[in-house]
Amino acid sequence: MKCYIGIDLGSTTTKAVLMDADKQVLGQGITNSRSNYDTAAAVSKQEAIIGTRFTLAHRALKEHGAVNGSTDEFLNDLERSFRMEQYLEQLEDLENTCENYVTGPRFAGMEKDIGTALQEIFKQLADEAPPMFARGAERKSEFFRDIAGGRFMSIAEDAADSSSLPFDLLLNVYDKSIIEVENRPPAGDLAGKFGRALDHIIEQSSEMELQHEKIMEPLKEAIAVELEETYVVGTGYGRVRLPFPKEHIRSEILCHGLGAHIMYPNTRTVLDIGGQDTKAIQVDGRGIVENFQMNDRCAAGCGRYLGYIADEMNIGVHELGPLASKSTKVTKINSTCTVFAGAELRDRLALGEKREDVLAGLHRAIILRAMSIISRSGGITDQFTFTGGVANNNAAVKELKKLVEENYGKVTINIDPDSIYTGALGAAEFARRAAMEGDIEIQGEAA
Amino acid sequence: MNTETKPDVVKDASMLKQKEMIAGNFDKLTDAKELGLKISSTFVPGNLNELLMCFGIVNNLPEINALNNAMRKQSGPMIQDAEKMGHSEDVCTYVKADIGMMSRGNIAPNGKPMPDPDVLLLSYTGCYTFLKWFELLREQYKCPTVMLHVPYQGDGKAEITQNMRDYVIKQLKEEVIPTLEQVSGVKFDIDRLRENLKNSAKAEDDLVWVLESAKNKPSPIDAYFGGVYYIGPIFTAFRGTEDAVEYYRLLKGEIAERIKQGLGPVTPEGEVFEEKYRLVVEGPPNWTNFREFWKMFYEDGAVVVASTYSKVGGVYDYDGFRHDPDHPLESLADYCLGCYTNRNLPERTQMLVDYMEDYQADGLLVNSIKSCNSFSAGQLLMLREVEARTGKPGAFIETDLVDPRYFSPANIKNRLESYFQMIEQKRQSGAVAA
Amino acid sequence: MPVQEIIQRCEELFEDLSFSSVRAWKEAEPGRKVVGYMPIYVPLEIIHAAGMLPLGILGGGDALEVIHGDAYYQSYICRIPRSTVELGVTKRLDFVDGMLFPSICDVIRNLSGIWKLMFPDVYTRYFDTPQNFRSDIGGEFYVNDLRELVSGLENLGGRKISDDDLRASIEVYNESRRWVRKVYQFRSEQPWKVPASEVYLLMRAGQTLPVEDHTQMMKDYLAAVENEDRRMKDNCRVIVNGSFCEQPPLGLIKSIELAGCYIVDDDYMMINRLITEDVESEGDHLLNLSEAFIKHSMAFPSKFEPNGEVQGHYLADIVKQRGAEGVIFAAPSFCDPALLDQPMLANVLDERKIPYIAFQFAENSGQMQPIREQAGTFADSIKLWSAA
Amino acid sequence: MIHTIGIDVGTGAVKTVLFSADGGKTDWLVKRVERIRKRDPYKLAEETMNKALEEAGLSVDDIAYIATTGEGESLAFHTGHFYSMTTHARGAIYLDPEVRSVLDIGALHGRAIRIDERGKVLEYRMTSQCASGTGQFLENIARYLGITSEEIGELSLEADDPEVVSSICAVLAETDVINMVSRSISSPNILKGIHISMAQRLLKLLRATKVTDGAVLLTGGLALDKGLVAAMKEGVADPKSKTTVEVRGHEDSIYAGAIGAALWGAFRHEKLADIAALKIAS
Ligand SMILES: Nc1ncnc2c1ncn2[C@@H]1O[C@H](COP(=O)(O)OP(=O)(O)O)[C@@H](O)[C@H]1O
Ligand SMILES: Nc1ncnc2c1ncn2[C@@H]1O[C@H](COP(=O)(O)OP(=O)(O)O)[C@@H](O)[C@H]1O
Ligand code: SF4
Ligand code: SF4
Ligand code: SF4
Repeated sequence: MKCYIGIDLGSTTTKAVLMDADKQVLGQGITNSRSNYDTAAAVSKQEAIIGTRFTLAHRALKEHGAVNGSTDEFLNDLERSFRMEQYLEQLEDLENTCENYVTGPRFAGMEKDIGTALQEIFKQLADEAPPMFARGAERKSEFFRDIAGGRFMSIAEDAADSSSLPFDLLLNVYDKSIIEVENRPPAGDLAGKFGRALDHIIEQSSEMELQHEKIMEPLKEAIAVELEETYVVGTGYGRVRLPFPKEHIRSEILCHGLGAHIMYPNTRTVLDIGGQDTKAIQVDGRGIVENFQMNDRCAAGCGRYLGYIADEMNIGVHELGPLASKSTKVTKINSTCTVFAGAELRDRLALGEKREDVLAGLHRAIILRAMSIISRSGGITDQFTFTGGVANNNAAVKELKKLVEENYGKVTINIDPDSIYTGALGAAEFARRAAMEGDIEIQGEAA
Repeated sequence: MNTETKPDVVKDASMLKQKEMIAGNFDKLTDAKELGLKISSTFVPGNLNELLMCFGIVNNLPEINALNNAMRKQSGPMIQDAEKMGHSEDVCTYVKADIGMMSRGNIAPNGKPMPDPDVLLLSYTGCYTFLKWFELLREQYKCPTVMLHVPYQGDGKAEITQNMRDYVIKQLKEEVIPTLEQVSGVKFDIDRLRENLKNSAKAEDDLVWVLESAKNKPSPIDAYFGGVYYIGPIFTAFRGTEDAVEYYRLLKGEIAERIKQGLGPVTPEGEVFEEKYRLVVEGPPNWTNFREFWKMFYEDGAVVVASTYSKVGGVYDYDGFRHDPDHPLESLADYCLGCYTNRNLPERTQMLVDYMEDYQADGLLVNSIKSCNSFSAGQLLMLREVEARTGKPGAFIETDLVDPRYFSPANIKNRLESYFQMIEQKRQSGAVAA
Repeated sequence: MPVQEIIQRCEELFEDLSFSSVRAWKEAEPGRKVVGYMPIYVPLEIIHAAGMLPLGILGGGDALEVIHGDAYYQSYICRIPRSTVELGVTKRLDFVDGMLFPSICDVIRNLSGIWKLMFPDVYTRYFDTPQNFRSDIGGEFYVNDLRELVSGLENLGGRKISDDDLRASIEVYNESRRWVRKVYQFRSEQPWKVPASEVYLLMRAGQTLPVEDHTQMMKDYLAAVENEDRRMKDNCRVIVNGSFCEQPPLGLIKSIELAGCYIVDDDYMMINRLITEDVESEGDHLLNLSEAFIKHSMAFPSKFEPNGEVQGHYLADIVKQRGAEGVIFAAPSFCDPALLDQPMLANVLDERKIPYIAFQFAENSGQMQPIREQAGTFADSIKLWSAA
Repeated sequence: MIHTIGIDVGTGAVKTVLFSADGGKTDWLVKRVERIRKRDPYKLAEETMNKALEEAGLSVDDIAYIATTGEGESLAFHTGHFYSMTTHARGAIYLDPEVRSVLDIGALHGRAIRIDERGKVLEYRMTSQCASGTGQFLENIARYLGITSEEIGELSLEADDPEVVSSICAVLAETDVINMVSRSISSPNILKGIHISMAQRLLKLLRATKVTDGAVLLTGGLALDKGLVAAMKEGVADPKSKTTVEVRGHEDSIYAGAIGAALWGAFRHEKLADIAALKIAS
């Protein structure tokens, strides 16, 4: 089948959206941007394809009435199981890579101890995987780097303490290996992983076994559908580095505008807070950009800011919002320099302010900056759509809603759970249109 | 204005002429002591070249030196020198480039040291920084300094009051002219001034014709990047000279020829490109990356059809002002009072709106200059107003005049591209809708 | 009245971003008008003579969250115009009938145009002061300029401003300036009794209170403070320079003192004392006001210094006069007048071997640590080494 | 004989030294540095002090003056506080009496200080509120590249074709670095590039304090970074830098602030004693 793919190579995350000829989104994929942009694009695309396979599987199963009405649950299980397979695969890769780095003068005499420590750490990491991917479990992040990294750090710290090995060395081995692992193109063999994941579920549930045949058929079909990459459009911060010809690249502003328009056709103002930039876009009734503003040169108050804060507190970015929401008295924060974020937090805590209040203040500071950029672009008109990674953060959303109402009265505020994909969605639609136009031309010639 | 960045593919007679004029002037400046000439430093806006010529004083414009140095990629270290001497990072980089140049021996583009000025003619017109700049220079050169305070046209009216005019004329009569007489030892001769003003008016007529040629489609000139060259002689040490008259005569002929042939603007790469977007630009250009910046426009088919920067040293097209031999001092006063940055924001805004309409532009681009509060403070509102009044999209970019640290090519390109794509997309769907 | 009470009143005025006291003044009688002005100088006497209340607008301080103001200003422009616009956009100044923008720099100058575009119904005037200091040239221009202001305010107020009105107003302001000078004098004599933050708040109150009330307040304060039991600390004596327009957060002023520096003179709100001598109250009043500005106004960066010989001397002179041990240049970021002036002032300080430090602030600066650090080091070095 | 302690509470590390002073003679008994790494700096300061006392076999009561510097203003147990530049200047003269200026480069700040032969601060400049080009930034990049902070220096020395980071902003510069990695620029060249731009900034700070010759001592954590030291030296060697300063490091540079605090503490202790004596006499 014909597929149109949009890839949004952001400064922190890379997103892909796969769309069919009917403008239906079939799959979305996300990964963290890394130094190898091709890999980032490839991974996000592969993730989108996996998503597409799930969508197709979903359709097929529904059609066949295969899992007695609990199709969603089954597919969820399957997906989690699939993710775990992926995770374990990467973990193994990481372990092997780590081992190779335990050489050189700094490790002299400690190779063996460190090797043993690493084995211990990885064993523990692998053991922790099943509960992490169990039903209802929350993961710190979707990305391997974050999940594995966070756990590695704390396990390694304990390991270092108990074995009196220098923690810095363990950390260093990890740092070296993670970039390498991340930048290795993902292993293929999707069908194999699907198979193993399925086996896994079946192991756990006897009921499933009974339906094995009925499930396998449609699944196989779904996996076998040929997905033709008809047209790919790249956008985002790193778009110029994508290995695409110029006509396959679109400005991220236009893509965000269009993407938001597709999600909410009545959108007139779009705010996107990404890792390093904050943009405010005004679009007309057709999704065409009329005006935009963004920060430049200074990344103060963008998504990365939250990243620094999360690092400082040793928690995941998605845990920040809920913590901040507990605040009753928002601390006033003036400097939003991203790099100073940690220092500011420490300062405030040292002054005896409560963690949640400071966090709430930091969120407010980000949103205040965004409000300025919005105002610069021409203010808010109905409807207003908030996109980008930070839209996933409920504390930020709360502050935003408050400030929007204070300054622009009651307007409809749209936040899609998939809002991080807005840019990629717009790009996919550009891809679809470009291909269609091409089709029209070809038809025209033929006629 | 500058010899090095001159388009090198096509060498029109006017270009050669200008090159020769500039070189001649630098030689005159650096050899002034031998030639027995006196030098005055003064600014582009409110520059009284015709008057200075009456005393045989040569005109040295520190702004022009700064931009020349920027185009030759020398301004960066000069600015840093000045910062090392205690000047803040935050202030206008023209001043710092000038002070840095001084600390490096004041070498003119012809490679010879520029002698110290004999007088500082502080025409305080449209920019606060001028005041401090010459106080700083005075500290250095310890030479006579004469202040000509040109009051700002502050009140939203496009009008010069009699009080303002009288004040300027009185200063000319009782402060400026006596000082120049004293410095030069030459007695003031009003008839000489009238002669010079006559030349000015002639050249101004032709300049206006050239600027207005951009109303053609395609426009034969780029009124911003190219405009910088066209305004050079009028804005600097040549207004009032025969040379300037001749230069504009040649230029006019060449452009008339381009119009006849349906040609677009001359670019540094010479080739003629298809005019896709017609823009009005507000704000000075960036000098450190002038060519790179220009290229971002012509590569995508964007032509600037009108710019306000080409009015900093005098507005001749908008309300038809000309230097007037019959009212010499009055017209000098009105000239100073009417310079672009001496006009209030409502008036500047209206001017942009009119340009947008008169030149059938697709949009307004603001190049906001970090250095220049005179230009920049208020541009965001101007942009909004112009968008609202014309219904055309605007865009905003930020650079600096002569500080290379503030030119971020990727950023600017990103914005320009998005802007052009936006105009394009609007136009297409507009066509569909229509 | 005890000091605490006076200062508390000042603090309330200072923190009130919707200017309720001024609103109350206006509502107290029908037809009352309020005229706002920006730093540094406008002839308050004329506003007063028109029966209007002058309101000093010094930005929004660190308590105002600026949302729309940034939409009007690039990042490299100081903060006061954006917070002032914010005050306007958020209708906090909707009761102000006129606005005067003096000629202090291009930012304030252009703000006058912004105001015109944004609030076309407000009487908005760019107010020019001469840079030529000859009575027959600059003076004459200024008299005419003042005349235009008079007729503008007459139109706004719907009544003539008489000679008697002007004379009375000149006298009221002469008295005000005398008391301002007394407060400054007293502080430089016994800085431990009069913390800089209190003087600041007291002067700041003068930007919102009717001048007569403010003069009374200064009298009360001086009387009260004499009786305060405040002990002298081992601090050094400094002069703060560069904050004549955008104001530092109060915390910054306190931080300087906390770090061991007594501020014995400053250039906050210079409008209170820009005219250094009583204005002649007999004769042609506009001429008198003009002459006072031309002949008896303090030097400040936006004023041209015709005499190159004394360029930059004024600060060193104040240091001497106040017996200060050093200077703290505290200028707002991106403030051209202050920052361009500073090297010239510093040269003179160097010549006269007066130590100084310099840092920049914004009205909403939050981190005081670097300020304390610098002021502290400065104080350390004056204290540890002054005897050596 | 008296004992004094100097504690420098930084943003990256807490440094503690213990001195004994006897008339004009001072002896350095203990030095300790603890990276803060997400711990409470004040608690850490107290712990480190106790460890130092233990090491010297002394108790708190044996200490005549506990002096803090850095962010130790609000520590409860100190006798007095001195501001960082005062202490770094004094510490620098102690470590190397020939130097006439100090560059203190810590986790989040850089300071250039011009001093005289007695350690008096004559002029200084600090980096602004923007975190570009600080130790923290370098540390982040290093971690990204998989390098420990101790390795940075050595690696940077191996650079053959350094790539200079263009962004002013530390965050955007991180992306620049990621870009570089994607263009297969080697870690040494990246690190050296950062060192070069840091060195330029620092030299600029130094020049802004009107220091163009004489010896300058690097203090603070980054003084230990050989790569930065090398880049500084090269920066000076470049005739365009217009400085002929001699860049010096010292193995104990990181303690400069703490040393200065301890010495000033001793000085104040005597002063206070004098004052007390005066009071009693009068
Ligand atoms: N679940 C989440 N909760 C809170 N913040 C999030 C979440 N997911 C992403 N973010 C924030 O979003 C930012 C990335 O946003 P994104 O739009 O992907 O940026 P970019 O396009 O620049 O890569 C991260 O810096 C992070 O702070
Ligand atoms: N051996 C080392 N090599 C390079 N950098 C180091 C070393 N040790 C510490 N650092 C750096 O020094 C910084 C801490 O310096 P320090 O002067 O203690 O700062 P602060 O006073 O702010 O805590 C850290 O950012 C770290 O990167
Ligand atoms: S502020 Fe603007 S007008 Fe004034 S000198 Fe600088 S660049 Fe020129
Ligand atoms: S702070 Fe300085 S630059 Fe800003 S408006 Fe005031 S005088 Fe002008
Ligand atoms: S303030 Fe912070 S976020 Fe902004 S440029 Fe500086 S380092 Fe970057």
